[in-house]
Amino acid sequence: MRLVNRHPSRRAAIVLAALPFAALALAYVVGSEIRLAANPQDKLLPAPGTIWETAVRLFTVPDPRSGELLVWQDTWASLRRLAIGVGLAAAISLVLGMAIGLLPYLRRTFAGFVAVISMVPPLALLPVLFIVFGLGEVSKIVLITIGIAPFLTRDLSQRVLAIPREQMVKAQTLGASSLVIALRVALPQTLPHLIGGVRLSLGAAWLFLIAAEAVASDVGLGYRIFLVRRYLAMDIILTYVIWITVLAFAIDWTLRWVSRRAFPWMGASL
Amino acid sequence: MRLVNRHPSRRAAIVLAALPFAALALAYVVGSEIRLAANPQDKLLPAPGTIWETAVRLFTVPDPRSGELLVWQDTWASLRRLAIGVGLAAAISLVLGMAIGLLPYLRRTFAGFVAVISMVPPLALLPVLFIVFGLGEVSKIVLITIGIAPFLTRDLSQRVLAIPREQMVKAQTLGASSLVIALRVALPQTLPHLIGGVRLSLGAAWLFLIAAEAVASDVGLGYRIFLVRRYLAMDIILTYVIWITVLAFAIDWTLRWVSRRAFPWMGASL
Amino acid sequence: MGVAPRLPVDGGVVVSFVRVRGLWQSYGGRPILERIDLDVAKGEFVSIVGASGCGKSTFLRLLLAEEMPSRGTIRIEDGPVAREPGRERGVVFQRYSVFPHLTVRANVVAAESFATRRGWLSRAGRQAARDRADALLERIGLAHVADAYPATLSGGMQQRLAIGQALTARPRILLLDEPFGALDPGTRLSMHDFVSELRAETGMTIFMVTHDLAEGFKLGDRVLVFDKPRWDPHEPEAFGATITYDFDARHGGIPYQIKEDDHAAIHA
Amino acid sequence: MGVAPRLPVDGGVVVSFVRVRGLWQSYGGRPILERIDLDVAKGEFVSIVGASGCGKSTFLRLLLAEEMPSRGTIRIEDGPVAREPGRERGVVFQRYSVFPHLTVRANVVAAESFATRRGWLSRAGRQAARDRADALLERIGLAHVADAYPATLSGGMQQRLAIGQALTARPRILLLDEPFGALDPGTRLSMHDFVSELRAETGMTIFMVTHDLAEGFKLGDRVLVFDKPRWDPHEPEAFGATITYDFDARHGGIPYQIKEDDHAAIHA
Amino acid sequence: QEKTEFRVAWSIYVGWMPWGYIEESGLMDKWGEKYGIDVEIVQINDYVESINQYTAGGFDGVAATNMDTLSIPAGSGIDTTALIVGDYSDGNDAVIVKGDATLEGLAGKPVNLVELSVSHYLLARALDSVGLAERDLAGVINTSDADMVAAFQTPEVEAVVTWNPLVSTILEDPQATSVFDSAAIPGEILDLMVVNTDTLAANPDFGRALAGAWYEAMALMAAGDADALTAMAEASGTDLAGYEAQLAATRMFYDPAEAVALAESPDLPQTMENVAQFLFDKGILGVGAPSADFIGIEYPGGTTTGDAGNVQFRFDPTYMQMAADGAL
Ligand SMILES: Nc1ncnc2c1ncn2[C@@H]1O[C@H](COP(=O)(O)OP(=O)(O)OP(=O)(O)O)[C@@H](O)[C@H]1O
Ligand SMILES: Nc1ncnc2c1ncn2[C@@H]1O[C@H](COP(=O)(O)OP(=O)(O)OP(=O)(O)O)[C@@H](O)[C@H]1O
Ligand SMILES: [Mg+2]
Ligand SMILES: [Mg+2]
Repeated sequence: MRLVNRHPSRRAAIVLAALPFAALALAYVVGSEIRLAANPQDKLLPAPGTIWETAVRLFTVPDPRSGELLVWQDTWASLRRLAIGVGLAAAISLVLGMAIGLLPYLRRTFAGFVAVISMVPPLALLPVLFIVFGLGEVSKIVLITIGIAPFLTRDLSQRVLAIPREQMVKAQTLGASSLVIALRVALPQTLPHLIGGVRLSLGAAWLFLIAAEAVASDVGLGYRIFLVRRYLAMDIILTYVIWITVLAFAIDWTLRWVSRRAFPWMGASL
Repeated sequence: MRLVNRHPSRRAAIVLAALPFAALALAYVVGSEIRLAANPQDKLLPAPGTIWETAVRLFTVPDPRSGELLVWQDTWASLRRLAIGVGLAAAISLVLGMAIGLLPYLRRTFAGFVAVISMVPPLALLPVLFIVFGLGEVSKIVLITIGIAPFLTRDLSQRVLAIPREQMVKAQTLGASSLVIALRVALPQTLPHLIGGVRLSLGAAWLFLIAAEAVASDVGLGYRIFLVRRYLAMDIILTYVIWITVLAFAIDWTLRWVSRRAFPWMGASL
Repeated sequence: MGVAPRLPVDGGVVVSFVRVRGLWQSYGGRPILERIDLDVAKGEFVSIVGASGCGKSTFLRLLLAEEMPSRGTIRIEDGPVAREPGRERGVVFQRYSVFPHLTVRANVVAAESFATRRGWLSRAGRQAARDRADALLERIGLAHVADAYPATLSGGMQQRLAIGQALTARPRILLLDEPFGALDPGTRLSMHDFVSELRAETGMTIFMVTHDLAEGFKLGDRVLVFDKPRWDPHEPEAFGATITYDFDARHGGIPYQIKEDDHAAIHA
Repeated sequence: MGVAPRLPVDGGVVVSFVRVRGLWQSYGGRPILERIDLDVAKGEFVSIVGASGCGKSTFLRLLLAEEMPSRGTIRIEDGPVAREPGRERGVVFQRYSVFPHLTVRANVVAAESFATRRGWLSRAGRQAARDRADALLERIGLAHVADAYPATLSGGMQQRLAIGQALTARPRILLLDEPFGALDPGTRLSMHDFVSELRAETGMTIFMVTHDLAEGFKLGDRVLVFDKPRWDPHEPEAFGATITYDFDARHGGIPYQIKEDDHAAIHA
Repeated sequence: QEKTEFRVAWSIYVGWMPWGYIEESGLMDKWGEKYGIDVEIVQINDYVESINQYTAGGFDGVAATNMDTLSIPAGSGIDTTALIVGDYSDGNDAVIVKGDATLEGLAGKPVNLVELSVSHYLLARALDSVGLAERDLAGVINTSDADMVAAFQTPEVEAVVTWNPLVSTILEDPQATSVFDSAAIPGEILDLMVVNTDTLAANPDFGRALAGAWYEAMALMAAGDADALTAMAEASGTDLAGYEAQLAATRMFYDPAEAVALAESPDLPQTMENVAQFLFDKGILGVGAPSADFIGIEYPGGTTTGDAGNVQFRFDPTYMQMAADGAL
């Protein structure tokens, strides 16, 4: 039987899915043991037990200096920046994307500009941003926003342009003005793609957040990783990396769920 | 007449397209003049003339220290890293994406793993990479590769899965083995999406390149930007930012051109 | 060969509801339609047939005022020339004629709410509009799927909805561009009955483009054939199409050869 | 009500080319097909009709060995039960039956090259295969578009190509799942002629699913009707479909009422 | 122009940890109130970014070294005054190699450091001391300070130049050897609090409040106040013992009179000329600087080095003197 036609049984599927994770864990444990055997003080690959203890401590024992649970503080600060930055980018992109997609005048004006802007590497602009927007929350949020807004805008304007011309004409024959076409035809059909686009750009948003927090911050997940990098506290770094992964996964899952719930008419295409 | 139905004339369209660029340039010139009037030594917003002189100098006058044209050296080094990193990622993703898309056993094994891995923030892993792969070229290339490969792999595996089941069955009725299905049905229909995926991930690839070069390097576009940040040489930073934008645009354009030429059967869907 | 416009005459007086005069359309210098003159009486059902790519949809777009002709005018009851689509011209396309993000009922209500300033009816108006929508859905046999989304409907039900929606806006003319082109034969037949009934009820003036000559003759009062009257073998695209035949389909006088195959298909 | 399998008899000996015995298929515990027994003689053209969703495509998938039945067997000439699709069973679907990334000629050549180890013919074989492909394209009237990609072809031309491609692999049975469902009526008629001609030439054993009863009777030697023989009003999905009628369409004996509408459509 | 609200920036470094303590303990508020002004002390992760921010006008003062003050704000035409000389590095910056290599052995090897920083300057001075030059190396590789510890762990890195607390972390590695440190060039790497000259001139109370708060903290440290030292230690990510070890390599001027003495010392102009020459050699002394003398530096008593017509950097012991005199 051809390989393309061979399907694993249900039980086998579960085992197979766990396989690469197990392999990764095993590789880590072996590597860690080898290094720790050579140098028990080695910080690079701490034993899984050490990571677990560190993780438990980070999540439950308040920091002696501030009396706060640092992870939760960092998480809250970073998620706030992420939410505002991505939210702003989404709002700007939605308005600009719809405008570009719907109105020929604005399309001519901004389509080329956005295409060029989306090629500017935001990380190279980081120094400029800090100087223009200061070192506070604003510059971090702005970095996230200008990092993902051009991509989102292009995506959304293309989605609006992809709405069949027939629908636009039909709306006009029902007496819809430009505003009504925007609000009742284009907007509802663009929103699911907005969520999809946000899901796609969240990876980049995290990058920008971490990069910005590394430069100037006193709280946040990226800040903490950067801070302890100086001391090679890999147990803390790995805890934070895993935590960020969990957060990213949860956000992605939530967005998909929202999208499925909110836009039943999209059917299976989400 | 509704705004959605109003189209600018050809001449107006050209003017409109130039408008935002002109506005940006104007804002810069005004800002620069104001700051330079207050402090003629100000480095933050150098006069356009200064930037032009710097750019000309950078591109044509050899650096007195090394006797080399730094921009070209940096460009060559960075493009090499980018090409190898992205090329590797593309190759890995193509193989893995096709395997996941075509073979149920491998799909069960890797689909979940890749989904989780794609959520790991690669920037947070940077110190680990440096230690595992050293500070040389390898770690920079690996950062780019692991930064974009999970996204590309997911994208490609979904593209392969989206090939109509009818085609797979048809190929089998023509006697195709799994290998032939992979090589002659899935591969040619996946390649255009590979180029599309690479175009989408180039932005992230540049980010990773700049981040890696900022951490440890002695040549490269990102290295130069973060080095000259030390003395706020905005004229050099801006020259480099514009240069990177031009390069990114050229690469994107080339890929699109290649894709159009190589896959005529895709029609207008590219 | 061109044909002289056949004018609808009512008691010796020419009554023309839709009046097309000297219509030309070309894209990028390439003529598509040439010298079209046409008068259509109120309540007439005009079928339009012709080879693929000859400009039938283009003619419908011009009637719809979706685009402007290179030359010539189209007027309804000698009113002004329309510059963009509006409520006086309803349309149903082969596909994408209903809004996928609205339920069946909301699609019908949209025909009222879209004409308001912001696209939403006031609270008071909403319930009334819903009731009217439900009444219409009852009539067109879609009451049982009022809360479903169009994607879950069959092609025939979608087109029925599209027609109902278009009629709810009370247009003065209704334009159909191969409305049944994507349906299978059985559904097609029941759609014919549906359109005939609706037409009998509303007396709407209808233009329908179709690929299927038989369908054109079955439903239409008149059948217009679009074709190129002039032909330059060296430059096939040098000339545009116009109305080459204008058949009366009402009184059984069909100068049209039914293909043997059609019978063969049935008697196999 | 079930029908006893009608056995093809040749000189008193039962000759069964395709033999289906006690076939059941259910998805997730829900029965779709029940107790299907069928014998088809070599060279027979079997049309399959039935309500939408009754399991016609499922039956074709089982014939194709694309999936395995819950119970029962399908054999060709009493050979082994196939476990996956292969060259002895050709297929044409309603859509996506040709490879969009190959030219028309390459699509035909694929029917030879795909059976090789790596999917490419040797240099020597290639030219010969191309010549054979060109001969076939000539016969099916696609020679003039041999170098075009399928997307530029009309729906009818694509389906013609799909059938030509399937036949090039010289299958023992050919399965068609609503092959003309997406075509407009004119194209459909010419496809009927095309299939009839090809069949006369090749004497292929063909199973065709169609929505169109008339089409089934026109083309088929036998028309099988799929329907649920048992029906539980409280649990509509409790039972599967089976063959409820098995008509002989060859000798004009059609126990089938042609819809009045079909004539009406033509005589309008 | 006169104003009442000021912002100064600092980043984590042994000699600057008191600034964090001053802000958190309320010392700054106390001294601000005394002069009727409000001073906010802001910690910035990235040292270079904090100086850039100051240069761009985002802050009125910044904790910086003498070298970076000369190259960034002074080089950009921001007239800057060294208000407080806090300490000089007395071993806090070091050249570290793997195994038992020597300074001379660096020839032909690559060195990882933060390019154009005081580490780079220290390396230049170290190579000078054994008659080598940078071109004798296999090259310098710009490496972020955050990754210096990790970098040292990788096989291809043979030598690094960096500062504390990274130096002490790296030296924990048994194969790390310090072959040259800033104790060999005392008084050359100065850790300063620099402020905008114009702002200071218009608001002398700003200088008084900063100096007052700083020297109160110095008094606490000199007295070995465990609370203050522990707070600083933890803020820098180490413990009291670790922080005291770092302090041992730092020549803190707990007594303002000592700081005044350094500012007035005749060695200072020579040091600054060395630094200016180094910066000029690296091509980073101001916009299009034609020579190492391009920027003028003014010392106590009005003497200058460099271009007296372009003075952008001033050592002004006035406020430290006030502290020494108990006049604050
Ligand atoms: N916007 C346009 N720009 C340029 N050419 C166009 C445009 N719209 C249509 N055409 C061309 O005009 C011709 C007529 O097109 P039209 O769609 O009106 O034909 P049709 O009779 O409706 O054909 P079909 O039966 O295939 O729908 C075609 O050759 C088409 O390519
Ligand atoms: N793989 C599957 N898993 C679960 N249910 C399926 C599967 N394939 C088909 N079905 C269900 O089986 C029933 C029969 O489907 P099938 O496609 O065979 O019908 P059909 O007669 O071909 O209908 P149509 O005329 O619409 O093509 C349907 O209810 C369908 O939902
Ligand atoms: Mg058309
Ligand atoms: Mg089916």
